[in-house]
Amino acid sequence: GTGAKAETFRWAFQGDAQSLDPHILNETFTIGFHSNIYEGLIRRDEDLKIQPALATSWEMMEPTRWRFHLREGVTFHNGNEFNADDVIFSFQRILKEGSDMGSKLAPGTEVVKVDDYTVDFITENPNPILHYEWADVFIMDKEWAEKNSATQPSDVAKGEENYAAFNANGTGPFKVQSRETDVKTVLVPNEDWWDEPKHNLTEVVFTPISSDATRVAALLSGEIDMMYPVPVQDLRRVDSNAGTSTMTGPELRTIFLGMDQMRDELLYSNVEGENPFKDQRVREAFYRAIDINAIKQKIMRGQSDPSALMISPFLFERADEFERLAYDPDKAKELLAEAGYPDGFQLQMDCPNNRYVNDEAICQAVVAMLAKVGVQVDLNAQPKAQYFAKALAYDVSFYLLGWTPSSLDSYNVLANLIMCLDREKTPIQAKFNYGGYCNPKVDELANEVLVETDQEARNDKIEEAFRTLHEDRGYIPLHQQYLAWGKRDNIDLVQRPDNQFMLYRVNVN
Amino acid sequence: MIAFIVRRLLQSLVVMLVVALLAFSMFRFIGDPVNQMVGVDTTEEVRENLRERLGLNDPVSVQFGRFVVNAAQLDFGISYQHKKEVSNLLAERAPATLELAFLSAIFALIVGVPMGVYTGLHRDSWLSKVFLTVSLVGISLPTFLIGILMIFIFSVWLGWLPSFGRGEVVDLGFWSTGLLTVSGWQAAIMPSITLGLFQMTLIMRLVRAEMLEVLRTDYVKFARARGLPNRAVHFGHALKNTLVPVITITGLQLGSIIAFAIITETVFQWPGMGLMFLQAIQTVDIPIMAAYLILIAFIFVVINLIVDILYYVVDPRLRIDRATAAGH
Amino acid sequence: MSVVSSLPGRRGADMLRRAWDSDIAYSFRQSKVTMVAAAVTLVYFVFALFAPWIAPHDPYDLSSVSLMDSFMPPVWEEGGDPRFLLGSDDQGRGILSTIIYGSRISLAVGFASVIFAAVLGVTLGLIAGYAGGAVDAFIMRVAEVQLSFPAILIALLIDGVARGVLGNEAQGDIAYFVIILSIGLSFWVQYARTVRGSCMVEKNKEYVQAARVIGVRPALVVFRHVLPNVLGPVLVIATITLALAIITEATLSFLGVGVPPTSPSLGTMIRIGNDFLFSGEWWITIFPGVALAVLVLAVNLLGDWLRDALNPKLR
Amino acid sequence: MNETTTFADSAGATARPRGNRPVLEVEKLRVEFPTRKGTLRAVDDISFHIDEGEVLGVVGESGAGKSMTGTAIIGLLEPPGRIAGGEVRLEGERIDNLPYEKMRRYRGARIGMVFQDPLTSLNPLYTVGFHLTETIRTHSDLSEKQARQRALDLLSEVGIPAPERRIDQYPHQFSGGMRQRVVVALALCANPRLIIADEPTTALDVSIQAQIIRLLQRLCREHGASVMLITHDMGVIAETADRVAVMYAGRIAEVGPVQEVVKNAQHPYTEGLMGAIPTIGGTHEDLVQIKGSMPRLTQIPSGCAFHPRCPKAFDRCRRERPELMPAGRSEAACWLHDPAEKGRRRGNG
Amino acid sequence: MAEVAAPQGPVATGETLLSVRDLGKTFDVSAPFLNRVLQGQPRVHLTAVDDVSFDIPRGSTFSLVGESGCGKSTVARLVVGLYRPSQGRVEFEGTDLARIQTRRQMAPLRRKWAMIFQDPYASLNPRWRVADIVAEPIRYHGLLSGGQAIRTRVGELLELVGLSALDGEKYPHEFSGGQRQRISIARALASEPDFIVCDEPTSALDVSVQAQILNLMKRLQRELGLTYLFISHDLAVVYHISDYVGVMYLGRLVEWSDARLLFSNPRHPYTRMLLDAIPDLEMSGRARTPVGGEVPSPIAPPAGCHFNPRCPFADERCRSETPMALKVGVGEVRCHAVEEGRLPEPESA
Ligand SMILES: Nc1ncnc2c1ncn2[C@@H]1O[C@H](COP(=O)(O)OP(=O)(O)OP(=O)(O)O)[C@@H](O)[C@H]1O
Ligand SMILES: Nc1ncnc2c1ncn2[C@@H]1O[C@H](COP(=O)(O)OP(=O)(O)OP(=O)(O)O)[C@@H](O)[C@H]1O
Ligand SMILES: [Mg+2]
Ligand SMILES: [Mg+2]
Repeated sequence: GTGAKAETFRWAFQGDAQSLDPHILNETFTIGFHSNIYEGLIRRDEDLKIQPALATSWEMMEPTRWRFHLREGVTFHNGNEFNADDVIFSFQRILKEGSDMGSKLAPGTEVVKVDDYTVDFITENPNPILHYEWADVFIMDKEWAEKNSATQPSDVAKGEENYAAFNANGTGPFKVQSRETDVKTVLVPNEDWWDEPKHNLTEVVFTPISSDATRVAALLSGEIDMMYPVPVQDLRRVDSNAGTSTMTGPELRTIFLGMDQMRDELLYSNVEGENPFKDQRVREAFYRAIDINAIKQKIMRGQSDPSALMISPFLFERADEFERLAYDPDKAKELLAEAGYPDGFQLQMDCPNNRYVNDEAICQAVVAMLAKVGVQVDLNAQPKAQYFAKALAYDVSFYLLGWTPSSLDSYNVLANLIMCLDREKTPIQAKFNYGGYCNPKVDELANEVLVETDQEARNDKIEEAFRTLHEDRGYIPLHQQYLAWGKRDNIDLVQRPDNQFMLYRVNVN
Repeated sequence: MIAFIVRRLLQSLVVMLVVALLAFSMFRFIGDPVNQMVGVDTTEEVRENLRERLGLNDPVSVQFGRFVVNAAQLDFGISYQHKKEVSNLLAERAPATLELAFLSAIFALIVGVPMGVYTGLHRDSWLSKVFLTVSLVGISLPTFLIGILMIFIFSVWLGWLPSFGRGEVVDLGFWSTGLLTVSGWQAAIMPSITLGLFQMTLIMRLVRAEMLEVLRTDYVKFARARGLPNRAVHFGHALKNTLVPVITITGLQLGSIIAFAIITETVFQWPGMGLMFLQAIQTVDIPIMAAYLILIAFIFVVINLIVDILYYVVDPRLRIDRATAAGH
Repeated sequence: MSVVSSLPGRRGADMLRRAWDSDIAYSFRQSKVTMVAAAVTLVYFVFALFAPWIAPHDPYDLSSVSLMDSFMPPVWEEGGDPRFLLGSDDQGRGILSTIIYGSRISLAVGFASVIFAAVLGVTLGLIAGYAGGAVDAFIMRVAEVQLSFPAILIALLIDGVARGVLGNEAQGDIAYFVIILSIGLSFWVQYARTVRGSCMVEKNKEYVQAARVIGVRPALVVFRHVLPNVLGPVLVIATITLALAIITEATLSFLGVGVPPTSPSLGTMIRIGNDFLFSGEWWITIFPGVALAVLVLAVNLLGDWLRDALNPKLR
Repeated sequence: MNETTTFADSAGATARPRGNRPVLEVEKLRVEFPTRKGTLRAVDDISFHIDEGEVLGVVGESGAGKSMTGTAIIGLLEPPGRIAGGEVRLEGERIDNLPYEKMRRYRGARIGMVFQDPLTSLNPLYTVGFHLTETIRTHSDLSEKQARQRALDLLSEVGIPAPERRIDQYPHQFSGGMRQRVVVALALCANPRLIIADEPTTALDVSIQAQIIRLLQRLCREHGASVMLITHDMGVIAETADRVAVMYAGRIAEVGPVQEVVKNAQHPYTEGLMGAIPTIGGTHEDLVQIKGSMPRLTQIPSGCAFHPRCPKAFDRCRRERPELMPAGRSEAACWLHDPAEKGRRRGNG
Repeated sequence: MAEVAAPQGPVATGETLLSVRDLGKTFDVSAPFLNRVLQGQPRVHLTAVDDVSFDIPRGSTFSLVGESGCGKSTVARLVVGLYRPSQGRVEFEGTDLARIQTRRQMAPLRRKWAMIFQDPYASLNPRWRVADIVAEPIRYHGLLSGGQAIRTRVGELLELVGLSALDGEKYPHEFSGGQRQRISIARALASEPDFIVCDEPTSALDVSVQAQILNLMKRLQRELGLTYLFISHDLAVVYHISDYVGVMYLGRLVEWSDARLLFSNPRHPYTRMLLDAIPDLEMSGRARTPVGGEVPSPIAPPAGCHFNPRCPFADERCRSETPMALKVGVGEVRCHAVEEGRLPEPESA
């Protein structure tokens, strides 16, 4: 098309943003969707570098005090001025009932207004990466929220809808023009955006299409301009189709298998009186039973990078020092025999079936591979909502999970997945360590990583922590899946490895 | 007539109450509703508090009463998943489903009835055999397979029709219709055919069977013996008499159409209630399931009422024992 | 002939001949389509019953399945592997073997639910039809409630309820019972209505009154006299609902609420294969789809024929 | 409720307008049904005629082929049944091979038919008036209004009280006898030359039966129509018919003036039949009993179909099939009446 | 006329086997509750049988005649205990059936009677072998034990009714209507009853077959000393088989008497009308007075004598006062005109 005319951009994803309330759910797509409407103090560019957004600059005044200078002259979509009150309000709001963003602010952190455009954050402990995750802490308009009684992300007991869940009022490059949950959301450019728009769109129509085949068909038939994810098996098809092409690249997410190592007896297994996963040999046997290359070749069709680490090599520069244990079913059998399970045993595996690329197929393959070393696995593949409900109740024995450190830093991995699970603490320590892997040495290292400001020393500590985990076979990392976006050839866009979609960088040619 | 309608209404009320009881039991006894509302790390105290506030500690009968009263006011609570009022969700989605169901039913009728009449009248012609065979295939192919194949052929291969969604929708206040735009009609073609195919074959076979039956009756023979032209015999006498069971079955089938819409909506990403219901099942979103249950029952009851009244209109004998009519 | 028939040895042969001469057998022999349908159905049955001996592989034996064998095209296509006649699926299971095992599940679930529905429906129908009055009204009201929820919806609901009640256990063996229960529950009304109708006709027939004059107990009258005479339509419904049940199971599996993917039924296979339609691995979905359609078609054809053959009015 | 007087005059009427020209001639009519066990011959080479203004009674046991004969004449045989041979002539015009449309125009207009069951002969969804006007307008070009007037006239003619009120009622609002009157009215709508009445009274009560028979008799006389009256009630025939044809297993066993057939049966079957009918005032002795029952059409015996049951059967009966031959004042299909046979037997005896 | 010589035969000699006293049966045919409430409709009762009394002496045949719906079958069912009487009582061999409460107590009585039905096609269970059908009463009442004994007995029974013992192996559909009726009779005889209720056993049969069945029944009565309650609407059949005849009209037994007497000298105008309506095979040319009208609805029968609207002799009293049974000879008649003697004598047939 030519530049001057109205450019409508239609795109699809497999689901909808669950809500328009920016604090209600810490989920990649929802946040990514919000990031086109709302903004945080900082933002990430296409290489995930931190850029100033609603804050123009910041500095660490003391190890426990950070100062943020806010951008002046920014207005919300409804015309209200943006200022320090909104920042304080938003950071308070993420700690309230119903918010999923509470972990973005360390406990005990105080938010202090210095002046209308300056805010200080006073933390209990030093934190060199305090703001790394704040690209996802979106700033809401305090007045607007108060006026519409949306000062809290949700209050189930009240039995009322949350206004902010269906209406949005951000400072971002796009405004919500209309929205029907799960059906269609129409965005229009925010003419008063503070930044220079780098797009030529006049309207954005978003449609969730959950069926993979339908979504692909819609792209192929030209009904939509862009969509993701493209099922790996359809990449070739989309590429070979005239007028459409794919964009792929490794994602930051690491897919891995977890094992319950905290209970004395597994919840779902025929082994009584003991927990086989407490034995490092069993964990290693599992590790070695899995043919990651077969998974890459057959299930991922090459669209994955097998990983020895629980973090993407992009995010940890010394990742190449690690190597996966080789696929060795015979060794696995030996190990099992040594551990006292010469005939294997039975257990149940929990697996989401609509969360990650080919998640269910991977699990099925894992089940088949384990069968070859004598371990019989009952697969319980379920939709993500059920899966996460179950996993978060720590009601799993063996499971598949994926993790993207939202701060793009190893500490996030350590803190969420690898440190000892402590459910007594608020917030829960290592909340997503569903299997309860625990090695005090790692905890110690992680705590040091948090406050270590010297990059090299910090990396050493991280390396040691990961090494310990690796030796313990605490997790079985599988791979980093690839992003797979499909688009029409006349669309110009940038793909970020964290799978967030920046509408303000889209151009229709 | 009044007594008849009143009786029907009373029966409908009983049906609705039973369904409400089912829905309520689902609501109340499947899992702990509180668990669905709060996070895992919520303390017991907060839960108890919530329980009290939600009235979950009242006697079950009181709760049921409240449930019915609320349901009667279209208040089904808040969806666990969408955190939105279920009635609003359903209201948003209902037009899509109802339009789809309506189009499918129309399709099924205007294609099914003539085909049924034809095959009934020309029992042994080759075209009848073709119709019958095709109709059997129609019954034997699962809806989802038909949908997938249609998308494959008409959207992907030929690129004639959109593969998903409702096209452009015009908002008429409480109702959003796709029937006022070209793209809306285009989008509706494949889903309504997919959905209506099964019912169409059913109706066709029903009409055929009824025609064969009626053509055998004495009054048709007598009509022929009086020298009436074929047109009058076939359409005036035979077809009209087949209408009674056809109306009944079609009415009942409308309910099925709405239920089968779940599959069609999934395949075509049609933004209707069925799609939402399926998602609700997967996420055990009880309020939506319960409300959908009640809604479907309500639609069924209304259709039944209409069918009964139509029955009344068509058949002067006022025979109301539908059970026997629907028996074959 | 009757003299001969009293000899026990010849009696079987005699019955066979009578069966062969009967109207039903005749109309069966007249209809080629029906014979083909019966043959096809029989083949499915044999396959289902003897799957372990017939299928080239056991797709449920995961230790024999290798991921590296996945996505093999059918033998006649380039790159086909003779071990996998019809190709293999995304997990390396042979399509042919999986179809054979899948039909077994489809048929088993179909039969179990039809039997469940028939027993329930016939019993309730007989009670309603014979007792009449309030009992009848009550059962028929219940049927009406039931009718407002078509099969697929009931199945989904029960599945949803089962998920809620049983948690994720519903995925395991219980999944089969849930499916059978839900499909069965949604079909009983047809039986009940038909049987009730026939029962009300039959119970006023004079042979029933003759039994009552003798003093035979009502339960016995129903069981010995009425029941055998209402079984004709029941058989027809059973055949038709068998086809429906198979489709319903496939649909549920397609919607992802059916049997678990590790022991796939035809519907699950189609769902899995559906993802590979565009990428060219058509055999994963097309063969099971064809297998399902052919099975259902054959059963439907049988049902169709049976309906006509048992309908005296059409003779 | 004043029919009593209306019909009082019709009782006992014997004189009928008689022409010599046959209205209906049936010659060697044969009706067949192809079945799995071979072709079944429901009507086997039967010939008879009906004169102008004449009432021909057709009697016979169930399955003898009476209805098939009637249905074949009016051209309403249902497939797979078909006319396999012979001719049907209506007032000299051959009608068994007419194209459908032409024959359709004759039905109702030139041949009317009345079926057995008045309960099912009328479409329950239409009013009686609709039935009548529909038929009237099919066969004439009267306006809707005129047709309705004619319908009203017809209704009162068949003795329906208050036709103005009744005409817009539905069949289920009529009693059995009333309905049969309507059916008769419908058959007479277009003044057909021939009425085929297939057991018009069997479903009715005795008292109503008498009324309907009389009505039919009177109307046909007034309209100058001939009647083929099918029944298995010998009494009805005796009261109504001029001549009677006795059918057995698809053939006519005997045909003749009604008095003759009843009182002086020539065919052993007719004889047996007459003896089997209990009569009031007769003795309490056992009835005459023909052994066995009529054969199924698939197993018709060779020769005379009646021979296995016939007390007088002799060799020839088993071998050769007798055609109708003069016997007394009637005709009978029985070798006993073959002159040659008579001579031979006399000679033998 | 009343002083006809007392008829000889069973009446004089036999004791009373069945005695029916003031028997009544009403059915509730009200509209559903809601209709009654909303439309102010009253409860509606249909009196199917009203105040019927008669006795049947052992070894004789008592017949009930009347038009459709007059309550004949209802009487039959009351007698065999299929219905409970609304009023009055049925005494069988002196035992009041109403006193019997349990099935167990009833059982020994039940084997003493049996019933034969009208429709030979519906009265035999099509899924049972003939032998099983006939053996059902034997098995149920435990009359014989051992398969062989039962088989032998069934064979005897089948031969008794003129079938072959080997026919037991067959299914009912392999038999003709007359043969089926024989099977019904065999079943009825299986429990060696004294009393058989026959509800129109021949009305679905052809005359020649009817004659066979009637002859068979009479033979069995002679040989086994059976007592029959015989129901029919065919007066000739009734005349032929009965010792006593009762005429029913709208639930009431309007007249009953010795059979010959009733037919030669009918008292009640309805009886006369029925006799008049019978088509006359003798063709005596007798002028008959056809009675118009149809049977009124039993739900709202006319007041007084139910027959008054159709009766040429009805007067004010007939329209208001229910006539009482009047003893005439051996029988009874319910007619004011007979009581008052204002009825013209019928011309004798
Ligand atoms: N559709 C058919 N197929 C085969 N045979 C038939 C068919 N219709 C009638 N018949 C046979 O034709 C024969 C003559 O039948 P028809 O109806 O004329 O007898 P009918 O004398 O009228 O008997 P009824 O007194 O019972 O009416 C019967 O034996 C019947 O079995
Ligand atoms: N179970 C019942 N419920 C209601 N009404 C009944 C019932 N049985 C019989 N009747 C009615 O009682 C009356 C007498 O019926 P019954 O069957 O005794 O008549 P019938 O003389 O035997 O007639 P038919 O000659 O037709 O057999 C009829 O009006 C009938 O409608
Ligand atoms: Mg006939
Ligand atoms: Mg009766």
